[in-house]
This record gives sequence, structure tokens and C-alpha cells, in this order.
Amino acid sequence: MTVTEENVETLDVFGSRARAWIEANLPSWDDDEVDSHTLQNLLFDNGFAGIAFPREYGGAGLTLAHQKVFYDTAAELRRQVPSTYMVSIGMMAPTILDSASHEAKLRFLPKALRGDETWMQLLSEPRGGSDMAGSTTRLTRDGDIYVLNGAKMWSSGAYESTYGLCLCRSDWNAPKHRGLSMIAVPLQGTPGLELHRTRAANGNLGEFCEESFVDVQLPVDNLIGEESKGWSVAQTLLFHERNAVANIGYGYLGRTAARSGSAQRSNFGVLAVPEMVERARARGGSPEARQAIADAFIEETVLGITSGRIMAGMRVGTHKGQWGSMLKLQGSVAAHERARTALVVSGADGVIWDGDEVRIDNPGTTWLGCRGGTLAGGSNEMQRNIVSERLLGLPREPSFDRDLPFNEVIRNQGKL
Amino acid sequence: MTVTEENVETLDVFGSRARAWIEANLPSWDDDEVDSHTLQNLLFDNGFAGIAFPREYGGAGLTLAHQKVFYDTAAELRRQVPSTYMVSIGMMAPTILDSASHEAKLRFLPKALRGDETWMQLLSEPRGGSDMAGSTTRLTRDGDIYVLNGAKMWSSGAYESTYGLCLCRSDWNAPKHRGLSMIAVPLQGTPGLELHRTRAANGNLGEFCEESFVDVQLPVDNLIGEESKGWSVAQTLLFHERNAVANIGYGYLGRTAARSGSAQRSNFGVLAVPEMVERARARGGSPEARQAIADAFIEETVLGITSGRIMAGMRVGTHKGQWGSMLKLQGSVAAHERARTALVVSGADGVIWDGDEVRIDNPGTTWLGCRGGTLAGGSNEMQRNIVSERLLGLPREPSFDRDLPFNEVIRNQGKL
Amino acid sequence: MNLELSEDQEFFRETTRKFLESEMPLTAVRELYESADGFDRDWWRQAAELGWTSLYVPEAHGGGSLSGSPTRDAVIVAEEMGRLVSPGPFLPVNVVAAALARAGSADQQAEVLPGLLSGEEIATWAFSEPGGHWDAASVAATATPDGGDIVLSGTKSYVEALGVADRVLVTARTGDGLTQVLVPTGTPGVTVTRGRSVDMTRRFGKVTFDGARLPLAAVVGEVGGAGDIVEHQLEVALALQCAELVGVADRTMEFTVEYGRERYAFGRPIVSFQVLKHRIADMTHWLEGSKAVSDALAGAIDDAKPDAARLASVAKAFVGERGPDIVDECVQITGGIGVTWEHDIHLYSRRAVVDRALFGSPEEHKERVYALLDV
Amino acid sequence: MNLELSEDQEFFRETTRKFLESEMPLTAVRELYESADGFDRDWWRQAAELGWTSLYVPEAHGGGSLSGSPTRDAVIVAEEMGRLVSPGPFLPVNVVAAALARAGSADQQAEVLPGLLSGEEIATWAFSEPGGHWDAASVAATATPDGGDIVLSGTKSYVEALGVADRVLVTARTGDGLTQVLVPTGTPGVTVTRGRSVDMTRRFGKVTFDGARLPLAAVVGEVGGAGDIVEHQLEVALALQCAELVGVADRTMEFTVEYGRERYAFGRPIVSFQVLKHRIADMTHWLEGSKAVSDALAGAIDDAKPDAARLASVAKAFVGERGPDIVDECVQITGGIGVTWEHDIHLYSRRAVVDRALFGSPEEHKERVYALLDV
Repeated sequence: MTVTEENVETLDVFGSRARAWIEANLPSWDDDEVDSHTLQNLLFDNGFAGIAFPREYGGAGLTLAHQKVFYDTAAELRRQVPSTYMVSIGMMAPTILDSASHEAKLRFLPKALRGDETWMQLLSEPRGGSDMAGSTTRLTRDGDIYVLNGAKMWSSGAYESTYGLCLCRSDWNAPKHRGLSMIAVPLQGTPGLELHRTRAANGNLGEFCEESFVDVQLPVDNLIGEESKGWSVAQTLLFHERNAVANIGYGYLGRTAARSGSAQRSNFGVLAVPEMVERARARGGSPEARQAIADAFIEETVLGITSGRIMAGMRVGTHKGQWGSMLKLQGSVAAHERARTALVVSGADGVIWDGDEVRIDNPGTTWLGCRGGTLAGGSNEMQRNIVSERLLGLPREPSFDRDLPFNEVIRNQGKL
Repeated sequence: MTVTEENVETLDVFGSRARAWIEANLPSWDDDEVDSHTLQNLLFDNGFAGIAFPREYGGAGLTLAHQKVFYDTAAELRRQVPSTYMVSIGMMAPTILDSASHEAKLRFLPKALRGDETWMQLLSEPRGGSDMAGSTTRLTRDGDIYVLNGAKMWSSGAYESTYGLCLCRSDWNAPKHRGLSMIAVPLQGTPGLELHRTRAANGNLGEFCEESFVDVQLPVDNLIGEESKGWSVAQTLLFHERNAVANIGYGYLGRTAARSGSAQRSNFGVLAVPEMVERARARGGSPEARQAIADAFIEETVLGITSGRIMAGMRVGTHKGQWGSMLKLQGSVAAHERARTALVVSGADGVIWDGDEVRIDNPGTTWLGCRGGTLAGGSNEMQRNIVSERLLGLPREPSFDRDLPFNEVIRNQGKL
Repeated sequence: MNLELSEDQEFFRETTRKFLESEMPLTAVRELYESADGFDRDWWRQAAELGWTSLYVPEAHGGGSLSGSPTRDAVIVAEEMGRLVSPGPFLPVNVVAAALARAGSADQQAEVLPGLLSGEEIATWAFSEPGGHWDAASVAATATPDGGDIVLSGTKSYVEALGVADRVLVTARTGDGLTQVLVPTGTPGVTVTRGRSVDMTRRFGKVTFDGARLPLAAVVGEVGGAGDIVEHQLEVALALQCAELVGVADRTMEFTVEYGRERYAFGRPIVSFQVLKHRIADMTHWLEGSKAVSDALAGAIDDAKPDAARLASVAKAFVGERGPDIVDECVQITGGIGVTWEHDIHLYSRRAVVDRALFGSPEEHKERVYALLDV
Repeated sequence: MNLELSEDQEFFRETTRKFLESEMPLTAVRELYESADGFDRDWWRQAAELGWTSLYVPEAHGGGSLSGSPTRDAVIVAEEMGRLVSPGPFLPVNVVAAALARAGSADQQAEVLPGLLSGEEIATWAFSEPGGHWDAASVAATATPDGGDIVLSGTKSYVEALGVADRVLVTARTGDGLTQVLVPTGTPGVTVTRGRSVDMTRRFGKVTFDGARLPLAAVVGEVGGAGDIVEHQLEVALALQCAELVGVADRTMEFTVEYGRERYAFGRPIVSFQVLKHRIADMTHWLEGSKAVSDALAGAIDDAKPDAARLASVAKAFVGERGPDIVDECVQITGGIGVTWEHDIHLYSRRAVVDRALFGSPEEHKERVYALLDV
């Protein structure tokens, strides 16, 4: 944080100012939906975008506590806020802020915070899974430019983003974590880049994309951080990602205060508690359904309260480090459990319907994809590793590839 | 098995013979309880003890299938069978049969099968836990005798047994698994041996003992198997132990067909299903109690059927190896879950009672010790390792001490 | 699957597996997703030739089981179908055949069984009603005798293969008792609404009876006296369903563990990580228990064991919970690719999640187990 | 525990912890196991001097809370007591003080509060009846006005510290409403049966009212109008209980993880095994969630938030389940020694398992949560 306590507007003063502005300027939940880009422009042009970002990069020069006040106030007043910048402004922009050169920040951040350019991450690879440091996407310096070759997948929303932050290997003789670089790849109309949207298990084209890079040429100043020091940039990115998913930190952008309020479906299309109650009542309110629905409500309530506690702890200094992982884990465990509860509650009506059309808006189809949340953004297993190793300091998993030159690691596969 | 198919009495012929003898000789469940030793003598003297052991060692020279027929028939006819030889005859005697010299078998087995001498295992050590191969009990050859020094614990029933099969270290320069020996230690009145019973969490003196050995002198022919090849004897013992706990193999001694039938309390004092139903009804049969009790019954039923399937599979050859671990795991998971269910079913009456006396016959106190079954005989974690590694052939856990001289392992502790 | 199959049964199993592998691989199942009926009539006739529809049909009508124990034979097919999430109205056709063989009149048997046997005709069972309960007490549709006729009123839901069925065996209420009527789908007063499910190929439907009138000769068994045979049908349905779920879970675990051995992360095959190994160990006991109880149920039904009804619910409660759990855990092991259309695991999730609900959920069967505890 | 304690509160917490560590270590708790009362009167008076009994007592009567928010202060003590499974009637005395402060007459306050404050007298709350439900609907004991008297009939169970209590606050039914009466234990027609529990030091009892007659002045609040104050008492009891369970779970996890770091097997500290690490990660979120919800409840009660009742049940359902689960998992990590008398962990299991049941089980509170969902 580049902001010190003394020169910052107090939360109270900011709160009053924000409240007045929100009342005067943001549309009500009851109005027609206003598109996110328009709203983000409005926030930016009035000094309410990137609230915790320095002013020189287009932010408001305040703190995360101010950001929370702003979005909480908007929710309290039932006013619309931009709904599509969780990744770009909640995860990528803070990564750029923490890792990029001053020039790169000046070049990228203001447009990102205004919503005029959007960013996403290019981390996972087709056979990489959770082991992101095993990247085999190749970055080669060729005179004045970099050349990128390889493939990425699970890239959320790449088809509609301006830039992807791409993790790739620039040194094949260094150990795996020490030969990686992070570079910004323009995603629209770039020669040598092909992009496909992934079809999800429910049959629909999902958010995720696959990209292939064949001799993609990139300016050298697209590098974020130093060459072959990209792993720490990736770590920063993952930290912000988990915090955003856990609804703490820079990602506190009013997600839980969306237009439709608490009755909205939670992530991954799982039935929300009120919908489950409705279904259970329709089927006679069986006791096992009551207990399971209560469980869903309890987990949701405790998760919300726990997030609040962690944010308070970050403020007062009792909670440092990877608590976002714990919240992300708790949230995805609860969402997965709720997908199962929706089956219990719905019975045969959850999987069978009248009519000849394929439908995906039912608990059965949702269940097919309900592992999305326990896998995306680092699987539950990865989060449990992080919580136990980095938060609690328990011994690390034995590693078989950490200190070997990466070329050798590749050769060793299949030999354990 | 030293018995070949052709010279064995058929199961049908044996079944008729056994049925007639049981009807004529074994006391009914409704009679006064007859003590186990008397009953075992009776079985032995009539050729029905050690049914699957060779005749030369006091057995009946038949097979495990015959043994099952005998005990199933006794249960069907509601006749008493000896109830206290699970360890001695179900686990230790088969270990001796598989591992000891001909002379040792002649010396030990007939008395064991007749119930005149009883055996138990001395494997675990105070700081050893599941890592039995880390034994630091010291066995030293001194001319014509062995000298034993060290300590054991978790030794079930040692205070009332004749012999303990003791795992100890005879070579400190060999890697941990290759310097162990197994020796028979007389437990009653042996100079240098002290024995204490362990008090359980519920306050009662339990089955378990702790032993200390100070210069205990043992004849060299008490060694079971060869010197420093004791790990394979221990593996054999553990195999028979798990099978016995899982109620398959040599340990099929009519446990599930005990006098009081299916209404008896299951292992570790957990409420049985009928008792839980009674309590649930007394409290109005709450729905969550109904589901949990049904779960307990379902797990118990499926476990029984699964044991039957595994035994059939062992007969026809589809199931080889460590299936006893899977059953032991399934059984202890179910028993632990049932201890929790007993809490759900009993409410406050499960933990609070009228009167000034300390009582241990309640679900709350049982719950304190309900991890007994998930720890004893190899913890659930060990069984899951065995199932995944030895049954399914998944890669072994990385080991940090397997190939080092044991002296060095000891020095390394604390260095990981 | 039973560990002690006879040679005939083993041959039947192999024939079934080869037939499915060559004539209905997963690529073919995916193609049927787009189709209205979810299966192919010619293919079904081939399956019938292999004996899939003969097991419950008495020899007098050209049928016969391999072992004299039709459910023990039928679960062999059901399990293989689960392994390849195969289409086809195997369950409803056999339930109706079993009902007719046990309770049908000579005329009914002669008229209906040959068509089912050859695969030319399809029959299905209509039991549950909107709301989805599978117990006698929730049957609200009525069958009212009126002179020489029986008059049906009410609605039945979740009827498998209804859209292609020639006849529907309808379970209805007559006073305190149950009555079953075999109804040609074209009968006046009968309205069929086609429906779909989460499964790739299974189609269901809703059928409404608006005073539909049939001759008394269409009643299967006694008017008001069908309670026992309905229970038998439910048990057979549960046995076939549990066996299918066993096949689903078994095959899913096979390809998932194989994948996990090949797949490296952090320099190790992912199944070398202890948490995955332990989860697989737990799944091994879920799977082995599912196989054991599913087999035991088939035997208990054919041997008319007194606890068959309770065992049917024990089996559905266990397999209906553990089967989908296994598939679900396998998705987690498979990772992101497991929630894509491209990977086959969702075909197995689909079958599992429909089977979970159909013929009663695990939670409902636990209630039935509790009610049937004789303590 | 609240992350933003005031300086006063932080000092109170430290004083409480030091007092317990020096005056009531686990060895002393073990000694009290054999005693009839389970705690020591002199020790209790010392605790009272530290302010344990003053929090709900109005300043006019010599009491006062540190922060003006008595439950937020009281949970500080409750959590510390949980950490050392400490004895003493902290919960019932404070519940009665809270009730009197809120609904007691001036005479009642003047008569009773000074004794509770100083620790000289002990009062407890009798709410639940044989069978063990903690909701207004299951109160069957009656309080019947008769002239200038109120007549009590019925039985109350699971009453903490009843054997040593000077007064019992009894919740009874008058028609459709609830009435609370403060009853000296020596009153004719009142029979006290002492009882024990699984806990090392907590004693309970059963009290029977056989037409016991008290002056109307013994009624706390309105005859038939005690519903709201009873709900408040239940919420306070649940807040203190949840905080205690947080202390129990927190301390158990501390010493267990520490043990697991020191304990080697297979050449590694046992907490280096992935399955244990992952279990500890899950427990971390159970524990952190328990702390969060337990704190939130204390605040909601004192701030009279409209969802305090539902939050009380959310908290008990979560902490009452996860707290004992944490202890139970810790026993598994501790291994065999964890099921011996010698190891202290059973002291924590005992407290946890009693707290699980008392004031309603997690399952019962889930039913209440469902009933209170405003959808």
C-alpha cells in the first residue's frame, strides 16, 4: 500500500461523500440494468474507480477499507454497480500494481480502472492442472521483440478481454520456478493467436477459453516484472485471485450486493436457499430436506461473517497472509455441498422434465458442473496445501522437481 | 494352506457331522454362560478346534470354508462358542503357523488351539504409533540366550496371556525393516518384565497394557522366524489381525454370532441399532435421528454382505491380498459414525444422568473413546495407505528412512 | 457382479459387453443425445436377440433365464449397460415382463410377451405421480370397476421410454388396494406428454388418464389386490438400477484412476498424493460395498427372502448415495477437463444423477429402512 | 474472540486467563472430578471478584460491564473457561443475572443480585424438561396463579449446578404463555435430585415441583408474559456456550498441532503427511468460522438485532457440530494416547460433548433455523 494513514480522508468523511454521490448518480436496482462499462466510466470519471489505487495510476488514492464502504453503501442504497470487472480490476490490476514497472503501470492501469481495457489471466495449460509452475509455453527473445509459442486453457473470458497476463517459460535450464516470465498478450486480432471457447459439461459454451500461440510477436515492454522472475508475479496474481473469490481485498466490488440481492443464484448456478425452500415445500418439506437447507443457510451465513472477521483481522493486523485461500476453500466446499442439497430437495423433478427441449436450468445439470468451483482458481487440494503450509507453517509436501533444471524434469516424467 | 482338495472332507459331509455334534454337545444361548476355556477344550478334544490348521499341530486339517460352516451352524442353532480366542487363535496362531519352525509349531500350536496357552502381540511402542518398523526395543544375543530391553504398549490383554509375540530390533546398522526380529516372550512371572494396564479415557482400566523389559532373558528357540527377518513375520501378523477384525479368515470364530445375537453392542461399546431406535422413539423419533439410525443399519448390513463377498472372492480367486484392510477400515468408519449417531439420537440424556455416581454406559462417554477402533490395529490412515498402495498398486508414500541404517534414522529425527 | 457366475452367465456377460462396445460405444451414445427417442429400434431388436428381454419371460412363451434366477441374470446386463451408459428401455421392459409372468393372465402373456421378447414392442411401467414418490401410499390415480370395464383417472410421471411405448402398465388405486392395468398408449382418454432428463439418452414422459376405459381383461392380477406384485416390481426395478449404478461407478473409477496414474503434477503422478490415494481407498470400499449389496439384492428377490423389501431400500440408499459420490469424486480427480463436454465423465454423472432420484432417493429409502426395522 | 477488544477487555481477558492458569490448571480440574459439586466455593468467590458475575448486573446494584455490552464481555470469560475446561456456574449465574436485570422487580434485584455478584450465592435456570428440548413449546410444567400465590407443578431436568444453587429461575407455562418464577431451593414441594454428566466438573440436576407455592412477588416479569425474556435467556446461554466451545476447540487444536509437529513416524513429523495437513486446513476453517459466528452472536444479542434468534441457532448448529468435530479429529491425530485417561484431550472431549447436547443439539437448532428462514 502506498498510502499512509495521515494524508487519507477518514472513512466517515469518505462515507458521507460517497453516499451523497451514489444517491445522486447511480441507478437503482429497480431501474433498467445499465451496462457495466458505462457504470465503470462513470465511477472513474468521478474518482470512485480503483478506490485503493494510487492517483497517479488513475485510482482514488484511498484504502481497501474505503473501497468496502463505497460498495456496502451502494448495496444498502440498492444502487447498481458494475458487475463484470471482478477479474480485470479485482485481480489483474492489483497484480500489475504490485509487479509492473512504473511505465507499465502508467500505460495499463488507468485504462483498466476506467473499464476501457480489460484484463484476464493466462496461467493454466492443457496438461498442467494445478501445477502452474510447470508451464511449457515458450517465450523467446528475438532481438527487439519476444516470441511466444504454446497453449493455455481455462482462461476465463479471454474471448472478450483486451489483454491476458500470460505465464510462460523463458529459461529451460533453470529450476522450474526460476525460469518463468509474465507477459501481457493482446487478445483481439493478434497474429498467431487462436482462441476457442470451451464447451461445458452441461453442453453450453462456457466462460473458459483455450488459446494457442504460434510465433506470436510481443513488444519487450509488455513484460510484467523481470524476465524469469515471473513466478512471484504469478503468486501475487493467485493471491489477489483468491482474495477476490473470497470477497476480500481489491475484489470487494459489490458482488454480494448485486441487483437481485440475496435471492440470486450463487456461483455455478446452484440453487439459492430461498429456491430450495420453495422446492422443498412443494414436495411436502421432508425432514432431510429441512436439515440440508438449514445447513446451506448456516454455511452461507457463517462464511459471510467469517469474511468480515478476516477483513477486520487484516485491518488490525491479526490476520496476515493466505486467509483468502481458507475462505475460497470454505466457499467452494459449501457451494459443492449445496449442489448436492439441491438434488435432495428436488427429487425426480430435479433431473426429469416435461417437453422435448434440452434444459440446463435444473439441479441435476448443475450437479454435473458443480466441481467447477472446487477446481477453478486452484483446486480445493491446492487451497488446503496453502492453508496448511503457508498459513499454519506445516511442513511442505516433498517435491521431486523443485531444484532440477526444468529440461530434466520434463525428461523424468513417468519415472517416479 | 497345506491341505489339498482331494483328501478333504466335503463341506456337506462336514456340515452334517458338525451340526450333529454341535446339537449334542454345545450349550444353548439360553443356558448359563459356559466359560471359554472349557468350551475350547471341548472343541479341541473333539477335533473342532483349529479347523483350518494341520493335524500335526493339533488342528482338524480342514479349510477356512469348513471353519465358517462350523461357526455359522453354531450360530444358526443358537449354541455357545468360545468368545475369547480371537487374538490367540484368530491372529497369533496363524502367524506362528505361517512363520515359525516345525519345532516351534509343535511346541506352541496344540496348546494354543486347546486354549491352554494364550498368545497376544507386542508390537507398538510408546512413541512409535503406526510406524511399527521403527521399533527401538533391543534384542541382544548373549551366548545361548537372547536378552530383551525396551518397552511396549497398546498390548491387548497381555495381563492375562501366556505369551506375547514381541517385535524388536536385533540389528541397528541395517535399514529399519531389515534389522527386526520376532520373539515369544512369556508374560507371567518373567524376571525383568513389568506390566501395567492402561486406564482408558472413560476412566476404566482397559484391555490395553504397557510392558517394560529390563534384561529379560529368553531361550533362543523362542525366536519366531529367522533373526532380523522379523518384519515379514510382523506383516503376516498384521494381515491376520486385519482379517480377524474384518471377520474373515482364521478370525472367523463366531464373533458376529455371539450369544446375545444381533442386539449386542458393537465394538467399543457403541449403541447398537435396536438400542438407538428405542432411544429415538423415547424422544419422539425425530427425523434426523431416523435418517442417522437408518444409516447405521445400512452400513452394518452392507459391511456384513461385503465381508461375505470378499470371503467368496478369496475362495474363487478374484480377491487376493489386503482386502481385510478395506473391511477393517469400513468397519471402523461405520463404528465411529455410529458413536456420533448415538449422540444425535440420545440428546441430553446421552451425556447427563440422575445420581451422584460416575457412569460410563452412555453415548457421551463412549464418544470419548470412539476413536479406539479407528486407531487400534493400524489407524484408518494406515489402512487407507494399505488399500491404495498394496491393494490398488498406487505409488507408495515417499519415505525418508527406508534405506538408511537405523542408527542414522534415529539421529535424523527432527531434521526433516 | 456376482463372483461366482456360471459358464452360461459369464458367456452372457461377455456377449453383452462386446455387443455394447461395438454397437453402442460412447460416441454413439453422444449421437443419440440429439435424437427424440434416445435409442435406436433396430439396435434394440439386436439386443433382444441376445436375450436381454427373455429373462423374465416363461419358457412357454419363448423366454427363459440362464440360471433359473432371472434377476441374477438381468443384473449382469444392467451392470454392463451402466459401464457404457447405454441407452434402451431395458429396465421398464423387464419390469413389465416380470409382472406379466408372475401375475398376468394367459391371454395377456400370449398377447404381450412375444412382442417384448423380440424387441418389436416396448412396454413401460407408470407408478410414480407428480412430486415423485415411489411408495404405494402416494398412488392417487384411481382404477374404478364399472360393469365389464375398468376406468382410469389420474396422472403418472417420470415414466421411462413412454414416448415409444406401445403399452403402459399403470399402477392405480381401488379403494384401499392397488390395481394394475395394462393400457395400450393409443387408448382414448390417455394423453402422453413426452419429456427429457439430464441423462444423454433416457427419455421419460407424463401420462394422464381422463376416465380412460378398458375391459376388465386388461387388469393384471386382482382388482385391488396388486400390492405384492407392485412391491416385487419395485424391488426388481431397484435391483436393475443399483446394478446399473455399480457399472457406472466401477467404470468411472477405472478410467479415472488410470488417468491419475498417467497425469503428472509437481513431478509426480497425481495419484501418488496421499489425499487422492486415501480418497480412492474410501471409494474402493464404497464400490465394493455397492457391488456386494446390489448382488445380494438380486439373489434375495429371486429367492423370495423375507427381508428382500428392506434390502432393496438398503441397496438403493447405499448405492444411490455412494455411486454418485464416486462419480463426483472422480470429477475432482480428473480436474478441470472433467467439467467439459469433451470429456466422457459427464455422461456417467448424468446417468448417476438420474438413477439417484428415480424409484426413490437415498433419503426416502432411508425412511423406508427405518420403518422396516424389526426392533 | 472479537479481534477488536478494547484495552479494558484485553486486560479482562488476560486477568481471566492468568487466574485460570494459576488457580485452576488441568490438574486441579482432574481433582474436582471426584468431588460432589465439581467446583470450589472459595475459588468461585475469587472469580466473582474478577468481575465474572458483574457483567449483567446493573451499576445501581454494584455491577457493570466493561464495554456496556455485557454479552460481548461475558464471552471473553466463556472462551477462556473453554480453553482450560474450567469449572464453575458461570453460565447459569449470568443467565439469571441477565434475566433479573432485564425483567426482575426492584425488590428481586436488590435481594438476589448482590449475592450473585459477590459469589456468595448461586442461582441457576431450569428450563428444559425430561426428554431434553429447549423450546418454549415443550415447556409442560405449569405456574398457576392462586390468590396471592403462584403454584408450580412439573419437572425440570439438565439444570446446571442445581445441587449447590440457592435459587432456581423456573420457566413454566401459564395457559398459552410462559411464566418465570424465582424459587429458593428449600421451598416446600420442591425436590432436588442431584445428577452428573460426562464432563469432569459440570454437575446437573433434576428438580420436581409438586404444587410448590410461592408469593406472586416471586414471579419475574409478567405472569404468562415471559416469552421474550426466555428467548433472550436462551440466546445468552447459547452465546456463552458457543464461546466456551470455541475455547475448547481452539486450545485442543493448538496442543494437537504442536504435538503433531514434534511427533515423528516414518522419518517425518506426522503433520507433514498430506492427509493430516488437509484435515487441519479444514479444521482451520471450522474454527475460524466458529470464532466469527460466536462473536457475531454476542454482538447481535446486545445490539438487539432482529435476526439474533436465528443467529443464535445458526451459531449453535455450526459451533455445536464443528467444535466437537475438531476435538474428535484431534483425538485421531493424537493417536492411541488420545484415548487414555492420562492424556488431557478427553477433558476437552467431555466438555464438548456435553455442550453439544445442552441447550439443544445442532440438529434441533437446524430445525429452528429452517423455521426462522424468512422466505
